[in-house]
Amino acid sequence: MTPERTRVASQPNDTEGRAEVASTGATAMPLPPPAAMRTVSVDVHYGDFRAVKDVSLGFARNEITALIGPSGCGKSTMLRCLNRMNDLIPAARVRGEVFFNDRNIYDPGVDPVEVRRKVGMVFQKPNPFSKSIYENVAWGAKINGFKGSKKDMDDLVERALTRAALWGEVKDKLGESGYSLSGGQQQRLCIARAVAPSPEVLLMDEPCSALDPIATLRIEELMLDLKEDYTIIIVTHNMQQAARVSDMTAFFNVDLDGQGHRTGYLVEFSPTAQLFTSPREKDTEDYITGRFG
Amino acid sequence: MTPERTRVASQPNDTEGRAEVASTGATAMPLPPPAAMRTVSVDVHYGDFRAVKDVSLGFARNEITALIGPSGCGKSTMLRCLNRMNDLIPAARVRGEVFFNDRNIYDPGVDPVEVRRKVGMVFQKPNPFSKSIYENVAWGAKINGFKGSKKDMDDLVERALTRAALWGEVKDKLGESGYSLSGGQQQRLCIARAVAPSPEVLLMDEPCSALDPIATLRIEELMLDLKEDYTIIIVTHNMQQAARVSDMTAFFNVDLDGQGHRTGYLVEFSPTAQLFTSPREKDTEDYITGRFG
Amino acid sequence: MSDEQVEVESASDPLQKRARPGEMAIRGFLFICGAISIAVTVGILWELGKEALLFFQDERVSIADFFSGTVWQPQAEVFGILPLVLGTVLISIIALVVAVPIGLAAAIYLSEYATQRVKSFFKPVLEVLVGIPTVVYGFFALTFMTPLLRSWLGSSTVGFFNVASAGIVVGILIVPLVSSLSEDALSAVPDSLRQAAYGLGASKLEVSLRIVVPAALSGIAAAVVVAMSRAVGETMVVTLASGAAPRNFTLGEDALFGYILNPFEAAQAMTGYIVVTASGDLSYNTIDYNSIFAIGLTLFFMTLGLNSLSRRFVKRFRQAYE
Amino acid sequence: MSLQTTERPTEGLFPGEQEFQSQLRVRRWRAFLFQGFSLLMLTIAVVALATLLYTIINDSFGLTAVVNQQDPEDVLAGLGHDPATMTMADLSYEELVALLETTLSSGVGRRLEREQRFFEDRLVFESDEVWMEICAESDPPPGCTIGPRGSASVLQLVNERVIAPDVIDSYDLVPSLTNPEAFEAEVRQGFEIGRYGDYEFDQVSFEWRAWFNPTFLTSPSNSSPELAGIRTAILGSAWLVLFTVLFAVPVGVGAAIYLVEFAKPSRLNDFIQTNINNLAGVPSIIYGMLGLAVLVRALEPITSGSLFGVGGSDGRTIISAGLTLGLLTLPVVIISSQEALKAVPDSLRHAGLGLGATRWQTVRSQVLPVALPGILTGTILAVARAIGETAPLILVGAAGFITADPTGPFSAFTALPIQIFQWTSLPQEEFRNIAAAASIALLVLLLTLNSFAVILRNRYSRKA
Amino acid sequence: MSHTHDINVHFHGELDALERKVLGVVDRAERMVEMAVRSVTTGDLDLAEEVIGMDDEIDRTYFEVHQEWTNLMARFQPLGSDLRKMAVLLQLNITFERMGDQCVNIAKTTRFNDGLPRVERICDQIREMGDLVRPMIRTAVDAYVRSDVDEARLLPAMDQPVDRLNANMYKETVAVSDNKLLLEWATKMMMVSRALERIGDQAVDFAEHAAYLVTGERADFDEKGMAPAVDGNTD
Amino acid sequence: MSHTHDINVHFHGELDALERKVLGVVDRAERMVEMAVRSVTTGDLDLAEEVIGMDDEIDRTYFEVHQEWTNLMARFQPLGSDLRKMAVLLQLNITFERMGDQCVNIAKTTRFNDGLPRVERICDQIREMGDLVRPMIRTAVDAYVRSDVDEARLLPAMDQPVDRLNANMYKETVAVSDNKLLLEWATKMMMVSRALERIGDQAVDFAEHAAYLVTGERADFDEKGMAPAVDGNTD
Repeated sequence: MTPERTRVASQPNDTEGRAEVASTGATAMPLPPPAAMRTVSVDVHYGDFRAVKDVSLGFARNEITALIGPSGCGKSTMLRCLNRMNDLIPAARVRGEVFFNDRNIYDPGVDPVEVRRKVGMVFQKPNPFSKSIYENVAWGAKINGFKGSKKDMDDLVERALTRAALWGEVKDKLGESGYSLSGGQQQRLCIARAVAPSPEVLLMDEPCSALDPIATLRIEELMLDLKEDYTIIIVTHNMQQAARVSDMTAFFNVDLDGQGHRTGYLVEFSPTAQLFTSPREKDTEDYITGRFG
Repeated sequence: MTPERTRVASQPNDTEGRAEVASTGATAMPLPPPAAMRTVSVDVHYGDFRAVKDVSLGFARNEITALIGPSGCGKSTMLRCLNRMNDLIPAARVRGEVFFNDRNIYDPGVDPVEVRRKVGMVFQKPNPFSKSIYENVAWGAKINGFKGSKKDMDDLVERALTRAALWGEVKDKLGESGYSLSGGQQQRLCIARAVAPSPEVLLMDEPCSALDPIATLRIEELMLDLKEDYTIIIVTHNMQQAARVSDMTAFFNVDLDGQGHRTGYLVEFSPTAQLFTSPREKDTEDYITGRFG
Repeated sequence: MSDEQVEVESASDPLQKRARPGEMAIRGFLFICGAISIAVTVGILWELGKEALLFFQDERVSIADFFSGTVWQPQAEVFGILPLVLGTVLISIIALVVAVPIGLAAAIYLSEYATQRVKSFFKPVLEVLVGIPTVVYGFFALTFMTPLLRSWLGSSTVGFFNVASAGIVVGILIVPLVSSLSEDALSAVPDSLRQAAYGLGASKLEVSLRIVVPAALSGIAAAVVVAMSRAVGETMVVTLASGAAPRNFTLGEDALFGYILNPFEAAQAMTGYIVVTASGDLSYNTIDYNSIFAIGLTLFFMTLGLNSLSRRFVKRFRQAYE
Repeated sequence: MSLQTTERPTEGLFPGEQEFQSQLRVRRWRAFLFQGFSLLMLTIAVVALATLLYTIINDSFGLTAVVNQQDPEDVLAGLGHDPATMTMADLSYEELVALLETTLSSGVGRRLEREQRFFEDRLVFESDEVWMEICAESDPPPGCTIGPRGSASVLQLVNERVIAPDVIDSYDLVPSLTNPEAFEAEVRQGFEIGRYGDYEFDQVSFEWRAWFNPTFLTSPSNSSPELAGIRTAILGSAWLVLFTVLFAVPVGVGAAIYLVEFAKPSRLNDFIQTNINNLAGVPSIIYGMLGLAVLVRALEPITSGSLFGVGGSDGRTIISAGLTLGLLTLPVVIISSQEALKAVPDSLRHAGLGLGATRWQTVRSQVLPVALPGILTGTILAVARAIGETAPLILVGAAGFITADPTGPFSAFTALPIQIFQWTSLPQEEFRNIAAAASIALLVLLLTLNSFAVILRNRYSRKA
Repeated sequence: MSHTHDINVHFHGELDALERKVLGVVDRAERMVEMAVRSVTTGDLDLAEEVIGMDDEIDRTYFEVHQEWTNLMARFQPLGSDLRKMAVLLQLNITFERMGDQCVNIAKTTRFNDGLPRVERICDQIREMGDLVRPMIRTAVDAYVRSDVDEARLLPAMDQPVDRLNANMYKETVAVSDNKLLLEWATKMMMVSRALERIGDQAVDFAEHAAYLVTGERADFDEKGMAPAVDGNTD
Repeated sequence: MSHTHDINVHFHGELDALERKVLGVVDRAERMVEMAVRSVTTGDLDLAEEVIGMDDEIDRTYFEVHQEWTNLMARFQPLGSDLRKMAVLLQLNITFERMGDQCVNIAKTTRFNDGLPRVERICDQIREMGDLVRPMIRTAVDAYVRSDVDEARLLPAMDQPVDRLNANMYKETVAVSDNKLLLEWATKMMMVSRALERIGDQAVDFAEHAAYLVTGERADFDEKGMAPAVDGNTD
């Protein structure tokens, strides 16, 4: 795997020139930062039907990668492959390889619990634990065998909350329930919680879809801050959001077969500005300009 | 009440020049179409606290008026005042006047049932009845004393579904449950249902917030079609949506008092293009440019 | 030293699978807890089946006569279960006639009309009704309902032990069941449907009866069936109020409405027979002892059928809204 | 009246304004009627409850027609006191014991003394030699070791044995208050037709009696309704609940956790789930039969305690009955715990697992604390239901009349509902009264438990 | 999903209307070029006033377009090719407004030259420039409307004779310097030539934008190979 | 909520960076004006080449700005004053790129005039124009940066002497027509004068945009009242 490959969104089924364009793009660009995660020909099946087909993507370290596309295109499914949250859905099976620091996380020897420790996740709706704000942040570290003193834990909690731009708002009420916060604050608490056990990658599944525009902007700003330390992969159905925050954008589309099953596939994986101003693929262009259906 | 007044968003509490600007705007503009509905100094109280204060707005016939603002600003509450849906919340009280064709719908002699027939509503989440598609559309007409034949009802259903740009997609499965449709189709079914009893005004409460971008665009296009026949008032927390579809936009803001109670008030009521390019009020400017908090 | 080794190892493959013995042990314990329920069912089927088999193996009993016989006289060694079934069914039907309209209307009132304050008064009352032990209802049937019926309709028409009194009281007993399950079903109908209907200009009645009730219909049906199953299995009221004599009859000879279906005469129900038989001095391995298991098995399958039916309704209801 | 409206394309198909208004009036009237109907139905349900409580309370208090063996006034007068200024309770301890000494046969007297002595320093009925002898036996009666009776106990004995009231008829609470004369007339009429046997009307005194009273709660059962109490039954019920809870709660909650948190959809797990749903609908009497066949009969060596060298002769013991109720409660506990666990949003589990927690860590730290109030509520309600169960206890052989308090898991037992059932099925009117009084005791107990559960649930649902 | 529906009908309708409005200005500008050249070469003062009057309308349209552009941008926030088209439309709007201004300059020259003698050779040359420039505008608009890169690539070549004629004007002017009046007229006509050359350049610019719209990447015709034949054409 | 936080920090950061980039071009353009005028008035060929070289950089920046503008537009979809600022930035980008081109034209004139005789009076006049024009650019930029409408309104008045000097160039040119070489030089210098006058106009344009940015409404200085003193300045 050369570094160039990490930016290549190749679709073996469709070789008319997409791979060519992609690799041209890669050589024209400066060398990308090393990929923190990458997927190689990932398929996801739900029961008998294929929900996502043949996705190869590279997620560069300290960049934000956005996955966008119409509903049913498998972008969320894809995201959940990256920390084996799909294991929780009994019918879901993942084929292909997902590398985290060059280790395939679907190897039989790999413990999904450990994967999730390294690859944190923030969910669609803010979901704080029904504990105090402090406990919310501390718990992740505790179960991961945090060995420091009470003072160390206090520091860790403060650091995580500061990182999530929430410390100032909650430092005087760490003992209150996480639910006492507003929606946007709750989501930032969830980010602090995800950050506390020091993951390397943060997955975010439509983290702002339950928030109002002001809280949304605040989370977006936070993501841009966080990418200094983390590799962030975000799913959003808000194109504008992807445009605003991400460095790279992957556009997924969906095929309907005769039985009404939807199969998502990767259409284009480009630097965000390029994808939203001059996308390589006609499907992308149609989607972002609303000529679609 | 002169026609000019319908465009005036005056706030008696704040007379430094807003009313002046508004009336200047009104005289500079061509005479607006007659208002289908207007509110005069409407206050809404929930229990002891005031949720919305002193809103005077005019909704011009065959135009789309959007109500926008941060969450808690009372835009939805305001919308529900317009067909007395607030009556269903026991603690809510409405003061001031709401005129529908120059009749105050809060007059003691007016039955809310009657108001709601004339002022239809489409809700945030698609909520088809658990009946067939046909029955969904026909039901509203039936309870409102529809007296045509079966053939007339068929025609009415077809007309309403056509009006909601859904006929082509469902004409072969009118007997199927409304739930068999996709989210976007369900919402169009709800629009067809709202349209069937021939209301004059359509209220839409964040009608696209549960839909994906494609379905959203389709509903927006539909609204633009519908305004030929209806006066449409839409609440949205998506500024872009307000910008895309509406002719006039009312921006609401919210004040917090010491006890954490929120009171919404009208900041600016302007033609949409003006509000989003050169708003009169600094608050509006701050909100639309994300300088807010 | 060893710590260091572990660290080196984990550094080389931080994602390596770890053994978690505590987790496995807990998992095993929890599974056993779940499996106990199977043991209970197996126990019920095995014991009831075994004793019932002994009963049917007795030369004095024939299966065909058991299920078709209209006379139950253990003393005379005549075992036809129909008189007991008749008692059970009569009581259950009367109970449903009482409980369904009251329970359903109460549920509609609570779910659609009642303000929060009214609700906070009525709901605990109904819950108290659920909590009252059936033996107290039995006492109530005997000391209030029967005298009331007798004073209204005359003690010549109404026997001291009678089906009607038992049925009505069983009905009262299952009212809260019907109303709370129906109310659950009605409340589960999303508020958005009501809003939609109001938004179209519907009155409260139209919203309730033409939108909410149809939408909750399968949930309501499930409630009714569950209530019926409860009535069938109800024991104490029946034992105390409807008498200890099976209503033996002969089809064609006995008057259908005057006797066979007469609600004002006594009729022992299946559960009543079991209790009465068991509370006497019961010696094991007699035909009496075995007969209660045969009846119990029949009762088990009757309620099982009803419960399965109700679950099917519930499933349909859930599919519509989840 | 109407809202002005503009022309619409569907004009002809909808009623005109006037027609619409008149239709509206009809619709409004119909809605009003239906609302009235449903409120009426709800009221009927409440009235039913009220009537039930009324019946019970009505039967628990009221006037009684009493015939005393000896009139207390005569007794007082016999002792040289003025009955107008004194009651029996004012008599001294010695006077009371003397009364017993004169009235009781020596056999009964000795038995009472062996149960508990009257005086610390002297014996009343027993001779010192015999007393020494019996106290030296390997199994001495309690009177040898425990202290003397108090005045309350002696007063009660005097009441029972000397005055020996016999309630020959009782009257309900409400007519007792509104029309006490009618009761007297009724009793008089009863004498005319010879309903009360040998008694004379002159002997009858009319007294208020609260059947539900402290003595009733603390006395053991008795074949005479005037003297019967429910102490044995209450203790029996308490023992039963103990075993029910010990069995049903850990197993039920464990099973619920397994099914909700760990079980992946498989044939086995689906079967377990269906099975539990079925068990919840099985009539309680079937559980009684299961208990009878398995616990009482098949496992007799264990449940009778003979395996451990204690207890009685057969398997009709507290532990059999307690476990039977446990089995009966199990599906209810499982299902309500499942509901409580399912009510915990999946997002919490995902959050826990997404942080790299194991399943059990997530369940223990995040899910269970949230579900606990719900689980407790469900469990309390299930246990309350078990307390009221009668039929299965009859099947596993609850004894109707025992006066000895239960001493352990292998004792024979009775329980409150059994007691009510027994008394209800007896013909004498006075047993009705004590059945009602016992019902009050049971209802108060259950109401306490239920309201505890309701409070728990309300606090929980307010937080959520 | 073999073919594509336009869900955003209303936006694309408004975008098209705006485009038509901008292109409408170009049509008018082309006519103005013809009229301005005719007025300055024939000394037709009425025609000149007409041209100057037309510019007011073009300016008004320019502001309208700018306003509508801002509104459309605020309301629909286009992406991809729509956004590129919007950017091009804004640039074109400026460019064509300036074309109109150039025509006004030419027409005003007619006014100042009134009463001065004329050199027919120079007039011919100006007319020739006008005839060369107008097809350039037409071609550039065509290339844009039809999104035809090849057509757009024709423009630099078409511009070469215009530049050559403009450079020639110095000589022609100096050639008549003996006659003060003629010289005054010729220096003015030099400005006319310069204005026409500038219009040609703007058409080339326009073509560049058209190419950008199609390929999504800027192709700068001037810099890549086809160097302008004559200097001084980069105003 | 008495004071306002900027939640959209990153967007406004990028918007500011883009603005700085555009304004940076203006600085360079101002220096180019000075250098170009010095080269053409002193005949300093090296300086002229330097100016011509500087334009490549300006052109590159121009394309970069255009690209970044499109990206910013696509990514942040600004509204209100942000959108107005974006529109102004795009127009300014075009305008200042053209200012650079004007300077190149001036510098190229140095090249063509090499070896020709010079009229010092005309050189003085050109220098005076340059000195007048540069503060205009500075003032306009200032008005824009400080969002100062009053300062922007100074511009039309500042432009008047420039226009007057430019109009005067005809007379100066005709005055030297006896000497063919001087005439050739003077006609070229007429183009320089024209270019400087054009730069002044562009500064006025710029000020207009600045006013627009502040008020949200277009104020067309040329049309409203303050009529230009001299004709022919609308190129």
